[in-house]
Amino acid sequence: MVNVLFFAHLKDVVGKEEVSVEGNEWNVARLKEKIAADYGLEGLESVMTAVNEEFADDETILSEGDTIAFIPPVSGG
Amino acid sequence: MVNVLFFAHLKDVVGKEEVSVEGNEWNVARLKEKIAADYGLEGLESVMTAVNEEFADDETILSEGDTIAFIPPVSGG
Amino acid sequence: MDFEISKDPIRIEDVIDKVVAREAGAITTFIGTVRELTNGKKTLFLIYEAYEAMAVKKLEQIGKEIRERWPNTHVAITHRVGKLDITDVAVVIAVSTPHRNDSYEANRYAIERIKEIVPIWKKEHWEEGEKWIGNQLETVSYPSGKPREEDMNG
Amino acid sequence: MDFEISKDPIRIEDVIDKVVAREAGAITTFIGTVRELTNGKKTLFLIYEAYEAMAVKKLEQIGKEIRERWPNTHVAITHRVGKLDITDVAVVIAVSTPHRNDSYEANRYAIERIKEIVPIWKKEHWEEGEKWIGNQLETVSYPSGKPREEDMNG
Repeated sequence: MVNVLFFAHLKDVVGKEEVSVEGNEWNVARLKEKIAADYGLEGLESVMTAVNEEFADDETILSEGDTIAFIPPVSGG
Repeated sequence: MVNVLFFAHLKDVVGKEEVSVEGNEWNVARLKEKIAADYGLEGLESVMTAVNEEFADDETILSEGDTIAFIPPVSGG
Repeated sequence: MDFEISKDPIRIEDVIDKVVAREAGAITTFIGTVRELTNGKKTLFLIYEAYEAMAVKKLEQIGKEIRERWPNTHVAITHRVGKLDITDVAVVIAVSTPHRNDSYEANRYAIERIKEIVPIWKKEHWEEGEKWIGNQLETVSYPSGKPREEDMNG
Repeated sequence: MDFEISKDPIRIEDVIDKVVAREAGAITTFIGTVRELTNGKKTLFLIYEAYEAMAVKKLEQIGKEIRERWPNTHVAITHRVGKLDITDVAVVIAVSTPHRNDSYEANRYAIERIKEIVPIWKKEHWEEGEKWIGNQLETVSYPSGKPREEDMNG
């Protein structure tokens, strides 16, 4: 299992901050497809991803216990 | 009579902050020559001058009661 | 703790104090405040949200990038989260350097980088509604799902 | 009193408070501090002296120049005089603008202008002696006894 975090509008759409899902040995792209389908999230392919608090690309392979965060375009400052 | 103010190294050389001298209807250049001679000030021709708190050039004519300040290169900030 | 996410109002002097140094001749600060009008629309208040653990790491990374580019530099950044009213302080960036030009440049670099790589989001509330605001730099989205290498490493 | 010469230590937040505005999204501050080393020489302390009445007028002029160049800008400047030790604050410039780029640029303009036209001088004290410091911009002296027109009017 891996932990998935949602922020900003993604959190509003999903209605949760965090979910625990299957994903061990998947790549990020596959996880995105699964999450998009499960929660009706659109445009997830253009959202950045962090794995264990570092930016990661779609080919990154996930491991048991990883924390994956979807990072919509940021607007701090 | 006009009032003449000295700052920074000029004040140290002259030993005074302010003097009252003849100068009514003189121009700034003439006042500079006089002050340079009286106090042994060198390089006064390259020092800026303010008349009544505004920068003035060597041709500016002085009037009774004016305040003239010699402004060495500034170093605030 | 030179790089912080704060739920409480930011004390500007506390951030500045972190960068005071005997070799510094210049300190610049950038203070981001909540502006009332954006494109003629009246903001009532903002909500800032952060992915806190990662945001602190990314602020630290920006500090490291700055110290590499501009020698003898000290950097401290605090970003606020939660509800902010008009004129409230959202972020304070303090940079000290021996000479002033570097201080302005390094400070500006910091705010641009925050808007690129630090996972913090704001939701604007107007009288008619609310909306999460996207990347204010209006750069293109990242097709690979990841910022470009130069965005990440400066 | 947005433009001041102060004999007492400057409270940075007091200067910043003067430029807080509902239309401002960005406040930049420049804080000039006394640096220990200049060209390898160790400064013990500085004395700042001002032609106070004229210095305030010239600071006001700089504020006016900035508001003409950068619309919707607020500016406040306080310069310290007297004896200052290492890390003490000599000057605080605060500028608020709707957008951040203007805030950095207007702030930088202010410090450059201070070093050109504001009658304030510093005397450096080292272990071996003391000296009034000339124009740090190292511009040529003004042969006419007056700054060029563009220096005076921005």
